[in-house]
Amino acid sequence: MWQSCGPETIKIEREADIVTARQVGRNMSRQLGFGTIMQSRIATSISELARNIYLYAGSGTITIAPIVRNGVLGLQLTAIDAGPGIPDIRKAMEDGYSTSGALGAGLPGVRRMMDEFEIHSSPGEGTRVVVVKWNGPIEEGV
Amino acid sequence: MWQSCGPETIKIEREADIVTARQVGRNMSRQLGFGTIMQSRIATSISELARNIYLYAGSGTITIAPIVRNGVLGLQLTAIDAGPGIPDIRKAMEDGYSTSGALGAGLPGVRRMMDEFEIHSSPGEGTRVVVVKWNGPIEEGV
Amino acid sequence: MVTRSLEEEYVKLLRDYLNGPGEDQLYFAQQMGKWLLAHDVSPEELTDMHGRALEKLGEVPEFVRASFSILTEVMIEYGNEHRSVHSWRSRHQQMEAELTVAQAMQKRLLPNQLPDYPGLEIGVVSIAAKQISGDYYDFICQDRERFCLTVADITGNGISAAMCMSMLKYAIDSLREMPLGPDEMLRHLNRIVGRNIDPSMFVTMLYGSYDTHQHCFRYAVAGHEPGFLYRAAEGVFYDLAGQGSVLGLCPNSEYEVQEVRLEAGDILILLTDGVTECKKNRYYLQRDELVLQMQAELGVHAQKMANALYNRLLALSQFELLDDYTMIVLRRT
Amino acid sequence: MVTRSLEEEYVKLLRDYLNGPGEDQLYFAQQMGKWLLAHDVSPEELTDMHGRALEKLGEVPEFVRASFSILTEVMIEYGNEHRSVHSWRSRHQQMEAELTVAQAMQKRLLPNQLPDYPGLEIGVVSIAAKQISGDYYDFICQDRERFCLTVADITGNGISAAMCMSMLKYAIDSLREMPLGPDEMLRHLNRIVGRNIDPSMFVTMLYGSYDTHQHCFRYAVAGHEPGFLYRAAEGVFYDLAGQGSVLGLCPNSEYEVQEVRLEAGDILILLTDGVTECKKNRYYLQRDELVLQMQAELGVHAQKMANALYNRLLALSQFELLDDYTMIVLRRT
Ligand SMILES: [Mn+2]
Ligand SMILES: [Mn+2]
Ligand SMILES: [Mn+2]
Ligand SMILES: [Mn+2]
Repeated sequence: MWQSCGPETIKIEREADIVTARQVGRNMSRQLGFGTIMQSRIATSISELARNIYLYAGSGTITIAPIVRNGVLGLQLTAIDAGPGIPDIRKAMEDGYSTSGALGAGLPGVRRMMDEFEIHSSPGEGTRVVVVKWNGPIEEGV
Repeated sequence: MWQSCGPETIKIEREADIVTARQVGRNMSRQLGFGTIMQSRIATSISELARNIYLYAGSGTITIAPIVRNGVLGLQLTAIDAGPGIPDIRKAMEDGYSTSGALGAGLPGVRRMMDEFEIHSSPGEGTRVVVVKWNGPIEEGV
Repeated sequence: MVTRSLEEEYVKLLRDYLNGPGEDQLYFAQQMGKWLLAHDVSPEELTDMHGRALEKLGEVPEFVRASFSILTEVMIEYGNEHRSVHSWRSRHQQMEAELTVAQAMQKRLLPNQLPDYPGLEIGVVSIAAKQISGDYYDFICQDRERFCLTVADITGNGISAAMCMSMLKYAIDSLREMPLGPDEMLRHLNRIVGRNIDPSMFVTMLYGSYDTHQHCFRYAVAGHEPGFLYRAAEGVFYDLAGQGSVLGLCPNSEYEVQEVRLEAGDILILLTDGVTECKKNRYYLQRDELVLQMQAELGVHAQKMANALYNRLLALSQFELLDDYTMIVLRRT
Repeated sequence: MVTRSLEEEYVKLLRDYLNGPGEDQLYFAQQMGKWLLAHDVSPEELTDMHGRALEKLGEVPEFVRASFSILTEVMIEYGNEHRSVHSWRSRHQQMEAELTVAQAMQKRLLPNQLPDYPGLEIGVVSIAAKQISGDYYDFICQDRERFCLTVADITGNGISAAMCMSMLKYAIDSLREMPLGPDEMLRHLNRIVGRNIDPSMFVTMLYGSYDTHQHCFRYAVAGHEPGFLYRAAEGVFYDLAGQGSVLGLCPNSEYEVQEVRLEAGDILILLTDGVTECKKNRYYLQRDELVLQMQAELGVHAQKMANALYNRLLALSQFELLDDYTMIVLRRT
């Protein structure tokens, strides 16, 4: 079943694109067998990543893709923009900082909802965030 | 209306007494005009105070009383026991401590739900906690 | 995570409540809330479980069912807050652990025993307002007859005060073998403090040397709260003389040597401003009120007097210490 | 607090969703969750509001209505956790503020400029792994031709290491006017450290004096990570000789004076173990690997070399500093 769903990339330029990205993420996570709560958490993570692009970089992309590693199935989100970048990533990942609503807001929440979290960002070079949520071993016949 | 409800004292010796105290508190707070959420918070506060008596002092009393100060109506809870007392009150009121389930557990939560909080306790002399939740000015005709 | 048995228990709780609503089920519900939290069930999982539980209890209208999608979505944000509590708590615990080590280290800066000379009683009470104290005191034996005494108060918050205190301790410690008078010692420390700490911080200090043979106390003061001298013959408390610039303010401050001689029954009381800054009903205690308190505790051993005064002042300020508190009592017997 | 307009907005959101469920309402719901949290609406208030909202949307069966009493009761405990976040956050912020002051104070312990002598380049990189560093270094000018150099690493956590560091600074500072050799200085500091800090803590140190006329470096080592000497003529890195007990371990430790003479192009590299403990794919960097890194950065100014090495090692350890990092490069031109 999951073979039928390949990676999708959504351009984020308007707020409506955030909704589109959420919808794609929710559908794909449902197809991959994630429960309703996880579907919502994935949609929320997409929101956070996409809003950071929309609000602080102006434009960028979110790529949502099924992923398999060591026989385990998961969903991978990749957010890329060429915006101003995050000057202090260590700080952006702290809770106090994120509540201020600055660039990077919500990232600590995303990290906690997902299983893997990777961020690359430097001033002037944009930001790239890759997160993965695992769902469990690939079932037979899938 | 509130004049018809006077203070009530419930002896806490068995777990069932905790339920009785909650019921009295919920009824009285309803009569005093507290909303459903506050009724539940008051019941929860009574639980915490009563459970501390039941678990650590063995027996004691909870007194639930309407109270008026400066024309404002409220509910007062007084928990008294002759148990071992709390050796370090400052510590008992810290959040980390309360999660350990020791004597004094839940007290920080009670303090935050209520408007006033007073505690007197010393080893060997028992514990006395007085909390007040205000509801607002006395309405005419009440 | 929500397990199947937990879900069954929740359905049973709801069913019991529906069959005959009572406070006991509500009590159980509250206890269950604690249990769920302890088992790290997030609020969105709880709402989701509630929605599923309803299906087992009756015919759920479509609009109610659909509404739970919205409630869950809103709750995800509450879940994020819930998940953040863990990190707050663990960071806080780590910090507490660090402070505990620092506290132990600070204890080692203070003398572990008081000098013992015939004809002189010494009492000390030194209490930190928070974990780390900014008050410092020390006794250093010079020879068979004399010991040095330091009382100091460092401005500013705990950690930087503690750093400054350890500097002072080492600086005094490394000069102990040189025969410096109290004024020279303060001049020396003033330069070191000025060179090494932030201009916004400073240190007040009384440094002195007590000759237990002559019962003569020679000291110098750097902007420190004046102590008291009790003359037993007159039954009167006097302010201890001595002024001088706080340490770390000007590089060339000079200090003056003061001298007092204790007769039998006389008492020297040295302190930090935390003693006089005990709040009494929102007002700071005046020095003459403090004298009244001291007068009520005369005629006992120096340590007993120090303890009794601490208890009196703590009660006056309703068991709240706003500043670090240090009092040293020297009593010639 | 839940306001009337908020409640109306919530009802509208539910109604929109019921009329045509779409991702846009779910997105709005998530945003609303953030907004509710920011306005301090507790989770029990949210559930209660949800229950009330349902009444406006259709005929709510009695069992659904009653079930909300249970859900609210469970949620009160989640509300307590929600309310506790504030106090965690504010305590944490207070602590952060203290640490910021301590950090600034610690910066003042380090030299604000490097010595400048003809024929010698000096480069320093010193980075704390967390807010407060346990690495210490200092340069003190002795006269026109010579300066003293200290590199030290204090074991243990930030705050107590900072306290110990300020002791060392003051102790060295108060002894600067005495003409002590490196071995005597370490012997002296060893006694002071032993007397004043916890037995579980200790300090490793290299203390030396550099003669910029002879280009001769005389130093002594107290259990400190060995530095490197690069001989330009041979193109080879040697370990710097020198052993000795860490400070604070035994009261009577003796230290040996070592001496090296730098020829043109020779480089002295002094460091703390944070440099060698950079992790490369979970393995600590070996000293010979470090030499390879250093060899790749020869032939530039000492400060440039220090910077380049820091960047190389940081990248190797995936931008994670596990320990405080200090490297001092002395290069005879
Ligand atoms: Mn102070
Ligand atoms: Mn003070
Ligand atoms: Mn260290
Ligand atoms: Mn180290």
